Parts: sequence; C-alpha cells; structure tokens
Amino acid sequence: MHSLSHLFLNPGDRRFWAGFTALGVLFLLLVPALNLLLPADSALHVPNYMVTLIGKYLCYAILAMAMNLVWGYCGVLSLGHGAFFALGGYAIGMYMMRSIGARGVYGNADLPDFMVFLNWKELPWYWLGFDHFWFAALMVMAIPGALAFVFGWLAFRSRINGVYLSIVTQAMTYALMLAFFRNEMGFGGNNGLTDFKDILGFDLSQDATKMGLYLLTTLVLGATFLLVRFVTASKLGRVMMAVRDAESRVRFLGYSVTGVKLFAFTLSAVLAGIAGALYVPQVGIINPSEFSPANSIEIAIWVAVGGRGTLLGPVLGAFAVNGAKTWLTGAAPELWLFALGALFILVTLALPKGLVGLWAGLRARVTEKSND
Amino acid sequence: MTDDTLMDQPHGPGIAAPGTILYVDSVTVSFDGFRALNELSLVIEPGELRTIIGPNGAGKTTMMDVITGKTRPDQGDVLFDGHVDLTKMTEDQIANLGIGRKFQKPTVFEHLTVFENLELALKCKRDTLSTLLFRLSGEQQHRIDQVLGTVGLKDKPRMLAGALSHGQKQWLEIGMLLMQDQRLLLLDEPVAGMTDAETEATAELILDLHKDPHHSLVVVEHDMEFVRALGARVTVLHEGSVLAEGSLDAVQANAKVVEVYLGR
Amino acid sequence: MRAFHLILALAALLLATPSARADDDFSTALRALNADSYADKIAAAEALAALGEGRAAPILDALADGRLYVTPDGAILIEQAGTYLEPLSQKIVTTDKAEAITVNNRLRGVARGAAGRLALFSPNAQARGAAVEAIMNSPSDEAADMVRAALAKESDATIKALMVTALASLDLSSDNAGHRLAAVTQLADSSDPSVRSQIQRLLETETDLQVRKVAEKTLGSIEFRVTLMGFVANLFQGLSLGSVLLLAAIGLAVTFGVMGVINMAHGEMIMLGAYTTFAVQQGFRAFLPADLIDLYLVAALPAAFLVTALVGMGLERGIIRFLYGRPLETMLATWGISLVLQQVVRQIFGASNMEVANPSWMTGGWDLAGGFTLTYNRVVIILFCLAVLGGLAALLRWSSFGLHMRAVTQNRPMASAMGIPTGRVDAMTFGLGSGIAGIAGVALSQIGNVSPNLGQGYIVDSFMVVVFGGVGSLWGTLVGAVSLGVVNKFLEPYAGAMLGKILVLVFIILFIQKRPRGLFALKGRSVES
Amino acid sequence: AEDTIKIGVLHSLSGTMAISETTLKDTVLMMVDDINKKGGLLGKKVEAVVVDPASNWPLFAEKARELLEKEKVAAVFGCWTSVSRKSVLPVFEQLNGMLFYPVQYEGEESSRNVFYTGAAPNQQAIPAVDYLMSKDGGEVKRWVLAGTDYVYPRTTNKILEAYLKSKGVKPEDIMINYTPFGHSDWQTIVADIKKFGSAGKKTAVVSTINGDANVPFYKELANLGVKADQIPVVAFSVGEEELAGIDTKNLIGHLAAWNYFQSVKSPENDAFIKQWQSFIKNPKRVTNDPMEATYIGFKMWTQAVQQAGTTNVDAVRQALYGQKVKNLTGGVAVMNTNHHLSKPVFIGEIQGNGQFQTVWKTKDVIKADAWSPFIPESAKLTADWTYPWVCGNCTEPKFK
Amino acid sequence: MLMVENINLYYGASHALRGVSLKAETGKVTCVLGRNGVGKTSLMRAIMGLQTIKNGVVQWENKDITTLSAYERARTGIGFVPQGREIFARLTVRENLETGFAPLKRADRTIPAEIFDLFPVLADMLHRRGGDLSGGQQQQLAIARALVTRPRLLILDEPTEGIQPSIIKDIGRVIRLLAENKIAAFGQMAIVLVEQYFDFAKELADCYAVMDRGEVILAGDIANMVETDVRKHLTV
Ligand SMILES: Nc1ncnc2c1ncn2[C@@H]1O[C@H](COP(=O)(O)OP(=O)(O)OP(=O)(O)O)[C@@H](O)[C@H]1O
Ligand SMILES: Nc1ncnc2c1ncn2[C@@H]1O[C@H](COP(=O)(O)OP(=O)(O)OP(=O)(O)O)[C@@H](O)[C@H]1O
Ligand SMILES: NC(N)=O
Ligand SMILES: [Mg+2]
Ligand SMILES: [Mg+2]
Repeated sequence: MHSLSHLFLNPGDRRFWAGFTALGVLFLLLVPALNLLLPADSALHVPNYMVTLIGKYLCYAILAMAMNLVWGYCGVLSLGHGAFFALGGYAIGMYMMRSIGARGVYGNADLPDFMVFLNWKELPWYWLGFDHFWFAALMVMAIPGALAFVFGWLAFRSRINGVYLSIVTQAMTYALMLAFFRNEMGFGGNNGLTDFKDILGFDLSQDATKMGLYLLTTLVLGATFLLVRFVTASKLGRVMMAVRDAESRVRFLGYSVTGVKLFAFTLSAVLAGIAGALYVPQVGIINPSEFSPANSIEIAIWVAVGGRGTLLGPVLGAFAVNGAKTWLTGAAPELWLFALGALFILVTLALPKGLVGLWAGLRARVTEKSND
Repeated sequence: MTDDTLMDQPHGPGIAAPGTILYVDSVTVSFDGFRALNELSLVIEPGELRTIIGPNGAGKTTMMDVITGKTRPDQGDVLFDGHVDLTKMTEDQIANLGIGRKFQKPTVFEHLTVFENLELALKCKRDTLSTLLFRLSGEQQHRIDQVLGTVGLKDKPRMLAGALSHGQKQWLEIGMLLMQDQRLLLLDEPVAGMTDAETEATAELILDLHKDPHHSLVVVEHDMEFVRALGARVTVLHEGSVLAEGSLDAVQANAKVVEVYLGR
Repeated sequence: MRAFHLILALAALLLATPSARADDDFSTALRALNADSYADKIAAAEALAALGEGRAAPILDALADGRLYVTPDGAILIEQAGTYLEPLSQKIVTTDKAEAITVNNRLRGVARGAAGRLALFSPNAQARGAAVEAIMNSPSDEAADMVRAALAKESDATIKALMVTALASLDLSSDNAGHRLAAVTQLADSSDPSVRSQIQRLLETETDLQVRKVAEKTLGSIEFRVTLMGFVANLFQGLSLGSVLLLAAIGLAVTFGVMGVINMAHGEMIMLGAYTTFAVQQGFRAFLPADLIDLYLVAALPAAFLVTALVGMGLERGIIRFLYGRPLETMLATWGISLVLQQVVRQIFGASNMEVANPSWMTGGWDLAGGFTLTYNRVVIILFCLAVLGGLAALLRWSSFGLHMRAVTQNRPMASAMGIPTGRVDAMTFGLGSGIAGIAGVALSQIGNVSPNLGQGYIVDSFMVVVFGGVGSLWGTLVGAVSLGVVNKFLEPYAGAMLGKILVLVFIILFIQKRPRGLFALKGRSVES
Repeated sequence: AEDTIKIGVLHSLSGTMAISETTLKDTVLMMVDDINKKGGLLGKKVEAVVVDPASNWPLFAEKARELLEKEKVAAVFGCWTSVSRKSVLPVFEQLNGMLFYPVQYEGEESSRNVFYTGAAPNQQAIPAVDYLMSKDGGEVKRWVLAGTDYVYPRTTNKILEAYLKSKGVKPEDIMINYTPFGHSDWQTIVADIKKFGSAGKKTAVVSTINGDANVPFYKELANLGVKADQIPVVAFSVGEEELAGIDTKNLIGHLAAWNYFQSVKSPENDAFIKQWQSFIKNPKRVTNDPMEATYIGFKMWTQAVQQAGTTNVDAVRQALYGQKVKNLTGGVAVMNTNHHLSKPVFIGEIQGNGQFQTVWKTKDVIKADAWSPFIPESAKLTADWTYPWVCGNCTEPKFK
Repeated sequence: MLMVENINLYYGASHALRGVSLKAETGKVTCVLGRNGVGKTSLMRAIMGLQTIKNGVVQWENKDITTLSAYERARTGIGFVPQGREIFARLTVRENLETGFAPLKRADRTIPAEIFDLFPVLADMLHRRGGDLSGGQQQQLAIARALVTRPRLLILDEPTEGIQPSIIKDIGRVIRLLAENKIAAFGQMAIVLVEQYFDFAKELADCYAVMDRGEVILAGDIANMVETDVRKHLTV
C-alpha cells in the first residue's frame, strides 16, 4: 500500500514527462484545435461552452494542486483554502471593476455601480491602485500570500496542528465570508463583483478572449505542476512528508517545522490566489460564497478523490468531481446528490489512494500477474 | 541558522560553566504536582561518556526531554557548551547547536524509506531554502551507505521505515543519530529489544564514537552488562535527583542502589 | 369627565344581574360586530365594550384572536378548540356553516384594549393583572380613571402594586404638577423600559423644577435597573445561545471527540432528529386526541434517538468502520453521506420547511423586570442540554461501556486483544453520538426551521465548539459552547449580529494561538502517544 | 428532438435555496404540462430542460451557458436570489438568451435579455409602508427596518429610509438592523425591537429578512410576545410557502405585502390552486407570489411566441411588450417596455391557518420602476427597450 | 495447550512467517528466541488474532481458533502483552487495568492484589494517565493488565524491555510461579515468552523455539538445548 503511493511520490522521470506531455498536448493543443478547426456539427467538435468549462476545471485543478502541497505532502489540512482562491479572485475582480469605468449603469467613472446606489461618495483607499493591471496582478499573489504568511506564522509558531489548524483555517474563511458579505466592506456585499466588461482591453464576451484565458490557465497549470514537482522532489519535499508523519521528531533533527509549514502554506496560498484570478474572468463573478467553508471542504475532497500526496491526483480529482457535478446536475437534477455522495463514499472505501491509486493498483496487479 | 549565530545568543544573567559540554543545575520539573525531576544537577565534560541508570520513573527520560527542549523546567539552568542556555530554546534550535537524541520509544518517519530517514538526519544546513535546494553529494551518499551498513539495514534502504520490526527501528534511530554527527549525543535505552550479540555491537559502536573527542555521550540503560561493557562513569538517578555517582562497581555496591534498582 | 362617570356607573353595573333591556342592547351590539367594513366593526366593538358588561370580555378576546364566528343567519359564536359557544346562552352549538369574522390589527387592538379594560373587574386575578398591563400599553385618561376605580376594589396585593404603578405612569401626563411629582416619586422602583421612556418624554417638556429633580433621580435609578436587567438578559441570551451550540455539538463530541471520525454528516443526524420530531407531531395530530398534542415532544425524544442511532449504527457498520486509522478519509465519506441524507429527506419530505409547533408549555415566557423575558423554550433547552451532557458524561466516566468506548477508540487492536468486542463498541459509540445528535434535532426543531439544510447550519459551529473546547473533553465542549454563546451575545449589542459573529471567529482564532489544543486540552506525554 | 421547443428551468433543487426554488421548478413543469395538454406551442411540444445550479452562484452561470449553448433553449425560467441573476446576466447578454425572473427584487436593473415578473420595490415596499402609516394600518410613527445583509434588503431599506424621511419621520425613529444569511439566534434583536417599540410611539417592523432566517425570527417574536396589534411586522419575503414551515397561531396579524395571495378569491386563482395541488399531488400545498410571477411570465412568453410565430428571442422580445395576462387575483398584468410588470399590490395579515387575509389592496395595478426615484443616481435613469430609447439605463434616448 | 501449525503470514508481498509451527503446553514456559526482524512479533500477533494469516491453524485447548477475531480469542482465556506496551494512553492506570475485565464474569471483575505486590509503583499511580508513565512503568502496566484477565495462555512479547533490573528479576520469578500455578489468584497457565535476553530466557523456560527469517529453526526442551547452536542464530 505504502510502496504504491511511493511510486507516485517520486515518479520515474520518464513516466512523469510522458504524463506531463500528454496532458499538455491534450489541453494546450487538442482542445483548442477541436474547438477552432472542426466545424460545429462535427462529432468531435469541442463547443465554446466546453472550452470555458474546461478552463474553469483547470483553475480548480491549480487550486487542488495548491491544496495538495500543504495537505498531501505537508499534512496540514487547511479548510480555508477557498479564502486564498477568493482573495485572488477579488483582486482581479477589483481590477476588472475599475476597468469598467463609466460604462456602468450609472455612468459613474469614479465608483463601481454597487457603491453608487448604496450612496458611497468616494472610492475607499484599498481600491486604489486596482486601476492598474500589474498592481492587481501583484495583489493576486501578495494578498493571499501575505494573509497565509501572517496567519500561518501565528498558527504554526503556536504549534496549532491537526484538526485545530483545520478549524482555525475554517474560522478564518468563515470570518472572511461574513466580512465580505457586509456591504460596509466595500466589496459589493453578497452580490460581490459582477458586470465585468473586459480585461487588459480584451472584451470578456468574445470567444477569442475566452480562448486566451483558457490557454493562459493551461500554461499556469503546467507551471504549477513543475513547481510542485520541484518542491516535492527536493529534500524539502521529504522534510514536508516527515512533518506529516511525525512533526515533533523533525524538530529534534534540527529542521524548523514552522518554517517548512509556513513555506508550503504560503506558496500554496499564492498558487490558490493565482487560480482564483484566472477563474474569475472566466466565470464572470466573484462573491463571498467562494469563502464559504463548504467550498474549502470541497477542495480537500477533490484532492482526496484524486489521490492525496501525488502529483497527478489533485488534477484528476478536480476534473472528476467537477465533471461529475456538471454532468449530473444537468442529467439527473433531482438525484445527482445521490450519485455524487455515492462517488465520495465509494472512492474512500474502494480506493484509499484515490483515482491515482486505482491506476497504480491496476499496474501493480499487472506486474504481479506477469511475475507469477 | 548557523551554529555561530546561536552561540552568540545572550543567556541567563551571569551564568556560565566553562569547560563543560552540558551543565544541569538544580532542575525541577513537575507534572500536576508530581516532581519528575527534583533539583537535579549533573555535569558532563567535553568528550565524556556517561551512563545513567535508575529505577523506572526516576526521571531519566524527563531529563533528556529538558535538555532537548521538549519539556520546559519549572526551575533550574541547563547550559550547553558552558554558556548556551537551553531552557529558552526550541527543539530545532537545540538540535542545531549540536545535540542529538535517540528516543526511548523508537520514532522514525514511517512513510519515508530507510534511506530517506537517514538522508534527513544528514548533517547539513537545515534552513528551509537550503533544504529546498539541497543536492546529495557523492560523499554524503557514501556516508549514508556506510551508516546503513553499520546499523544492519544495508539490504533495506528502499523499505518504508514503518514496515521495520521493533528492533530494526531501534537501529535505524541509532543510524539517524550517527548521521547527524552531533557534539552531544543522548541515547535513551539504545539496546532495549536487541539480542545479546547486537547489544555488544552497540557497545562497540558507542565506544567507537567515544574515541572521537568531538563527541560527548550520555547513555541511559537498564542492561547492566551493557553498562559494564561501556566502562564509563555511572550516575544513578532516583526520584528525580542523583542518588549515586561513580564507577559501575562502586555504584553496584551501594546498598541504596541495590535496594531501589538492582534488587537482590 | 363625563366618560368617567359613565364608566364608573357601568362598572358598578357589572355585578348586578343584567336586565332584559340590557340583554337586547347587548345582542344588538354583538350582532353589529359582523359588519362589512373594519370601521363599522370597530365602532361595534367599542359600543359593545361601552355596555360595560363583563361577559363582553371573552367575546372581544375571541374577536381579537380571530375566534369569533358568524353563522349565515347572523348569530355570533365563539370558537373554542373546534367547538362553538353561543355567548349569550353559553350553550355549545354545532354548525359547519360558521365563518370567521375577519379582523385587522386596528380592530384587534381596539378589541383587546376594550377586553382588557373590562377584565379589570374580572374575578380572575391573573386576568386583572394582564388588564393593567394592557392598559399601560395603551394609556388614556379614561383608562386611568378605570384603574383608579378598580384599585379601590382590588384586594390582591401584587395587583394593587401593579395598579399603583400603572396609575403613576398614567399620572405622568397629568396637568397637575403635584400628581406628576407623586407619580415620579412613585415610579422610582420601576424597571420598565416603557416607564423610562415616559419619564424621558416628561423631562423633555417638564418645567416644574421640583418635578424635574425627582424625575431625573427616578430616571437614574430606573436606568440603573434596566441596565442591570440588560446585563442579566445578555447573560441569559448568551447561555441560551451557548446551550444551542452545545446541543448541536454534544453528539459530535462523541463521534468526533471520542471516536476521531471527522463526521461531516453530524448535521444531517440533527436534521433526521428534527424530521422525526415532525413525523411524530404529524402522527399525534392524525391519530391521537387533540389534547395530547402537547406531549408529542416527549414522545419525539426516544423516537429521534432511536431513528438516528440506528442510522448511525448502520453507517458505522456499512462505511465508517473501514476507515479507522484514516481520519481524513472519514471526512470524505461522511461528506458523501451528508449529501445523500439531505437528498433522501428532500425526496421524502420535499425541499421546503416543515412546520414543527412549540407545545404550549414551550410557548411564551415569563416577563421579568426591565423588559426582559425569560422564554420557556429557551429555559427548557438549557435544562435539557445540561441533562443530556450530564448523562453522557456519567456514561463515559462510570459505565463499562464508556470505558470500552474510550479504550477502543484509543487503541483498537489492543482493546480487541483485551477481549473488548471492538466492532460492537464502535457501532454503539457511533450510534450513541448519532442518537444524541438526533435528540438535539428534537430540541433545535423548536427554535429553528426544519428543512433538508438544517444540518448544514450547525456543522461549522459544532466543530468550532468541540475544537475550541478541546477535542475529547466534554467539559471543554460545555465551557466552549457557553463561552462562545456569551461572548457572542455580549458583542452583538455593540457590533451587530454580523460583526459580532466575525469577532467571535477572530476571538477563536486568537484564542487557539494561546491554547493550541483547545480550552481543556490534555497535557503531558499521553497526548503524543 | 426537432419538433419540440425547449425551455430551460434554472432553479436550485439542492443547497440553501432549494427550499424556495424547487416550488418554482414544479410550477414551470406544471405550466409546460398544461400547454402540452392543450396541443403545445406553434404546433410543437414544449420540453422543459431542468438543471440544478445547486444554490451555487458560479454554477448558475455555468448551467445558464449549458442551457443556451448546448440545449439551445428558447427561454429560461429561473433564479431567485439577485446574486444568481447577476451571475447569469453576462451569459444571457452574450448569447442573447431570454430569462424570466419571477422574484421580488431590489430593482436597479433592466437587461435586454431579462424579463422581471416579480415586484420592484415600488410594488411592495412603498405601498406596505403607506398602509402602516394610514389609520387602518395603525398610524405607525416609529420604524424598524430589519433585513438580511445583502443587496435586496439594503436597497429596499435605502429606498424606504428616503421615503420615510420624505414623510417626516425623524432619523431617531428609524432603527436599521442587518443580520447574516441563515441567522438563527434572534433573542437580542427581537428584544431590541421590543425595547425600541416601548418608547410610546406606534412602532412597526419592516422585514426584508430572507430565507432560512425567518422561521427562528418568527418563533422568537411569538415567544417574546411581540403581538401584531402592538408591534406589527410586515415582511416582503414571507409568503404562504414560508408560512407553511411556521406555526402561525401566535403570529396572527403580522403582515406581508405581495402581488398575490393564495387567499384572494377569483376563478383564475381557484383553478390555479386546484391545478397546482393536483399536479403536485398534495391537496394541502400552498401557492405563493413567485409562483404567480412564474405563471404570468410563462403565459406571456407563450402568448408572445404565438404572436411572433417563432421562438426567436428578438422576435419574442418585441412581441412581449404590452403583452397582457390576467392576474390570478383579478385585473390584468402588463409587460412594460422596461421589462417589468404592472401588477396590483396586496397587504395581508397572517391567519392561524397559514394563509394571508387581505387587509388592503391597490385600486389599480402599479407599474414597476426599474430605477427607483428615491436613489438620486438612479432617479435620472430610464429603462425602455423600445424605440427611441432602446436601453435599460439611459439618461436620454438612443435615437432622436 | 496451544498448537500453532504451519502458518504463513504475508505483509503485502513479503513473506514474514514461513510455515511456522509452535507448541506451548499448560504449566510450562515456552520461550521464542531470534534476532531482530525474524518474525517473533508477527507470530505472537498471529496467535492473538491481530494479524491475518494466509493459511495454517491455531489451536487452543483443542479448539480451532484460527477464524476467531482477537476479542473472541481473548475471551477463550488468552492474555497478551504486546511489544511496545500499547498502553491506553488517555485512560488512567486503573482504567487500563479495568479494560481487562471485559472477558471476565461480573463476579470476577476485581484487580488481584498480587498485581500490586509485583508492581507496587502501579498502586501509587492508579489515577495517573497511562500515557504519562515512564517507559518501564508502562511495561509493568502492560503485564499487569494482561494478568487482570486471569489468562490461561499468557503471551509476553519482550516483556522486560525497559524495565529496571530488580523488577526484571521479580518478573522472572512471577512467570515461574504462574506457570507452576503457585499464585492463588491465577489458575494454571501456558506461557509464551518472546525474549532477546538469552540468559533470562534460559533460566525461565521449559521449552524453546528459535526463529530465523520467518521460520522456526530449532525447538525443543530447554534441557536438551545446545546453546552454541542457538547462539549461532542469535548473532548476525
Ligand atoms: N505528563 C506527566 N504527568 C504525570 N506524570 C508524568 C508525566 N510525565 C512523566 N511523568 C512521571 O515522571 C516520572 C519520570 O518519568 P521518566 O520517563 O523520566 O522516567 P525514566 O527514568 O525515563 O523511567 P524508565 O526507566 O521507565 O524509562 C515517572 O514517574 C512518570 O510517571
Ligand atoms: N506492518 C508491516 N509491514 C511490512 N512488513 C512488516 C510489518 N511488520 C513487520 N514487518 C516485517 O516482518 C519481519 C518480521 O517482523 P517482526 O516484527 O515480527 O520481527 P521480530 O522478530 O518481532 O523483531 P524484533 O526483535 O525487532 O521485535 C520484519 O522483517 C519486518 O520488516
Ligand atoms: N431578489 C431577492 N429577493 O433576492
Ligand atoms: Mg525512560
Ligand atoms: Mg518483535
């Protein structure tokens, strides 16, 4: 059992690159090609909505990989990762709100619509700078990163771990949800930020813009993949796993557990923020429900379904769960929760290593057979 | 963090014990009113090998907990290298000073391989960034192989440590201690669960380590033959304080030690 | 003053036997209640009250409550628990043609006020007390005169005191400075917020220096008592919120705290308990006599326990037992279970809220001083949750089942080697935790909605409480729940509900920095092993 | 298949909003069933494509796109919360879809692709406040505006505040309180309301409390003895469906303002109730205002399709303007060129049986304001999708 | 009598017990010897039912118990002192001892006073949590806990590990007395003892079995034991 997961912790280089290239070809070449080159009535044609949908899943996949870095490898089950995702989303959303300019319903160039009709007189200071894309792009990483750093520093320094850590992270995202709900906060309350028109001058309602965002997301996922692989294959990756197994023992070896966790947590939060920033222009809305504790739990569930502590698992999990959700909410709108619930139960019972484990298990069985 | 920066850290007012590697002065630890250590004092000199014996519950493990930063003493001073106050430092800072420990109950990283367990213990920079960028050198690889041989796990480097038997875990822990190459080594019952032959091998290993004056060792054991094989000065703890100290023969002759510990 | 004499005269009439002429007037006025417009109905109600007959009071009350019916031939009937009473003859009438006389709030107010004044002379002391209070709520000069008249006759000391206070408060608006002075002096012992605002209003216009001085002093002392009662009220509300949190969390303290199962389906167990309550209530309504309905809640407790405990045991045997030693996987599986259970309930009962009524003994509350009401349902819930917690603590601490439960969850193989049937103990433990969640559902159905989402509303809070208190410590769960409740309720008046909640969360986050293993963390080596 | 006309049903069947939205899904299905029994539309059967956006706002957008792009539906009936509507709005605008939105909302919107069949604030909130200020309503002088903290209550309360002040209500006689979604512990707030109401002036509560929070709110009102004849509560989000989940014995006399009550007698309403109860196979199921709004929206759409002779969105949109449907409560609803309806307003008191008894109603239908005159920036705007304006928010016509 | 016949045990693909047989008679102490990692613990756990075996038979008092679960085996009178102590860390010492009541009839549910004679420290620490005890104290508790069940078969996996010399001597004496049925509170017992400490084992045992690489290499009466052969298998 353990040795199986192990194969995936340090995948043979050849296997890794093969998988990586296959995914790259699929998402970077095949999907766009099938969308752009094939006629709409072809059986293999990938319709526009599908491209957007896959783009959304890709964002979830990045988020899941970020989650996996802290949870799968470092054993820190954050139930607040949705917060970092949402903050990244809000940062880019603020930029897109600002770039609406005077095209809002009230034609007010200085204030977003939601501020106008709730009588705000001027833009709050924390909106300053979001007129500029690069500032916003920086904030996409800086805000989740800084929050994770401060929060993590406090928590890990105090040696909050296990469920205690999970619950305080949940409290964090819950508090943020309530805070962003408040209209006084100046982030559009429950409705959040909507009515985006364009990003960097590209019209968001254009299919070409959507395709561009899709491709960008794919590239970022690829980069995330490489980054996570680099980190987890390093000695630090092994220290992270050691922390997961026996945190206090790691300290007696002279490693700073706080430092290791803080590194993983902050890096993960930054990745989550980037995922959120790619997500928001594609779905067209960001609101406080993204902070809801249930959302964060779901992220953990994608990772678990795919296979915790493996490189590919989170991506598989994010696609499988969200794909199932998309399909079932349309195909069986009244019964889909049964199917999804059953999926979660079955995966846990039958595939303790997640979907990746299924694959590895099959391989192992084949090898075993051929050895016999 | 390098050793130098830590060495320069300020310590308690005016406390210094030059010429000692470990200086424990009237340390008291109590748990809900129970005194596990009772004004314990103990001095280890650089390069010294010391064995510690004493009844179950005498406070031997607790003493090691205090030295390695796991337990904070209620009172008393613990100085390393004559001047570094250990009572205010965290476990990892203390480890980085040069203090290594083998636990009474073997604790290894169960989901890492034997090799990786040793690799993590390898002496090198421990800060997060260096760890991220770490590459195993040929020399280090060689060192790990060497230790694998020493602890009898040469044919199991790829095995997950969790699958080792109890005794094998003991050996792996010893191996990890060797990898760290620390100045002060604390060994809590290193031969528990070993066969007589292995016990002898361990004794040799320890004596070997002791040859290098860079190492100071504190060994806790209940196996008198092993203690004899080490031939070192013996300290007897009882109810949290030192009951007797001297050569093994002297200690064994002490009536009180016989009564509370050795039995008739 | 003319009205005063009239009313006095009428009041005097109350005890005399009504004459035939009065009967005629009375029945005419009565029939007039069935008018077309609200204005006419109001006039009729006032006329009826003006006759000053005590027997008008129950009629006006029924009118206010919407229990006054009219038959097609214009006869007015009072509906009482499904039967009709002819108010003149006091006979029970059977009819299926009667229709309720519609009322609006204004008519209701008039009817209740009038009934209240009539009740001043009721033989029932409680009714007289209520009448005085009703009058204080809608003060007028006539009312003051009536109270004075009633005071003269009153024998009950507490009601007398009440009347004196009421009079004083009515006198505050008197033209006579002397009366006003007497009134403010009289009211110095009050702790009623409405008296406070009356005095505040008096002070806005009062010119008499003497009255002003006394009024200010009175206001100060009322303010003090109101503030004090406000504090007590906050405390009670905090306790009550704490008890709700505690109830929601106790079951989780077993399944998660003791067993280590990250039980995301805990909320759904609460929900199942609430739906069982609903089902039992419907059963009572359908099959048992109407006067037993108040007991449905008592029957619902064992029913809910049984249903949820069985579901819990089924889940444990079917799913969870395969996941011991993999706590994080239990989170995934129980999340799946929670989705399924929600949908099951949606399929069976539909997606909308179910109506679960408070039994009468849980409706309303004691009006204590200072505008503070001790509501029955809250008091019952506080006591109930303490009883559940106490029972559970005793079970864990002193029964051999409790010992086995703890041994099994700490070291399953070793417990088995000691001869403890781990499978059965696990199933029973999970069943117990679920069953407790179920009876929590019974209680929570009394204060919140019963819908498929019910559980989702409690799950975050429950985990928060258990973890804040310290996993594995029942005592911690208790203290954790109560302190979070109280902190919340003391913050709410200043910060508002929204910010208050946020601050509580921030408080938890900061607090755990100080105590990384919760309020009542176990210490020492035993924690690590 | 080729010979059906597809329509989308975009209501949450799971998650927090399922409580309210499931009913509307069933209402649409009933209407579809009904029209198919009568021979369909343009000679084709109507097919409802039901999806579950699961109370998840981004999922609403995803599902909307799926309905429009994949299922190619002719129109969509859906959404409840404003945020879900905001979330699908860009999708409908990009793909030129048609959404019928059946719930009372805060206004301040008029999209070319959305028809709003629920009430705007001037069709609900303002009449309710007018009533309470009247003699019949108890001449209320002091106001508590209590709402869930989101855009609909915020906007409504802002409008009401401006309106009340224009009627001479002093600021200290207005208390505003916001609570989170699903707020369940109302002890403090109800006690505060009682205190606020003890100042000797007639006090009323205007509740824009939404969804799950209502049951515990009303239970607390009952237990703390807040009686309708002392401090009436008038709600804009509590209808028959919500009352079905509450024991109303102790809430008699509290009010709600809607464009529809089940208790209003009319032949159309009787038929509708009967049809609903037999469709849903439950003789006790209630009807409510958003159901009527769905009914009107659906009827208008079918009439417009028939009139246009096609389901083409642009053609149907043109045909919808001025479309009339008989209200279930009498009178006729008209679709205006601002994409909102003219409808009557009713104020009802809660009865012991969970129904409302109408205590006041408008003499005539009231035309919805997409843009409230009580919000300065909004007062300047006009919504009119016909020549020469052709816009949802203009200060001057597009064509002159 | 305990009869283990030809059992095989696997950890995944690794074959940890290869056709192992073992006999332990009532009234006798049977000692299992062997280097680290040869499968001693695996064998004990297999007997206790804590580790599933692939095939083979475990018989106790002429009953086949191979298919029984661990707790059912405990109820047939088997007491177990595991390697690594396995104390219930968050139960008090008293509660740890009381877990031993599970297989007993209600009337027998007492802690024999003899236990405290043997391990006096436990009497002082009844209310301390098991996990807080020192290593040696925990080991004593583990032995005591097994005795509370009044076993007829006592399995001891390296019971002296970490215990101070005087108490080791006591334990030795007690094991002898138990086997010989000389302590009133307990009945006749079969004792299986896993030990690394050769001299201790030799002194105590009636029978012995030496394991190497998952197999029993040598077995027999201690009287007939050839010490050099045995020692050969105990060195690397
Ligand atoms: N957290 C605690 N709470 C209560 N007592 C404790 C705690 N930790 C240790 N003790 C007690 O402190 C004493 C010293 O324990 P320690 O582990 O240091 O003994 P030791 O000398 O290492 O014994 P051994 O030889 O058995 O390993 C013991 O009596 C133990 O029960
Ligand atoms: N859970 C496990 N998974 C895989 N292999 C295991 C597991 N437990 C033990 N082993 C392997 O089985 C073999 C026998 O282990 P066992 O614990 O029975 O040895 P032992 O004779 O008791 O050793 P010791 O004297 O060190 O306690 C060892 O080689 C060990 O590596
Ligand atoms: N539009 C509403 N009621 O959210
Ligand atoms: Mg020790
Ligand atoms: Mg062993």
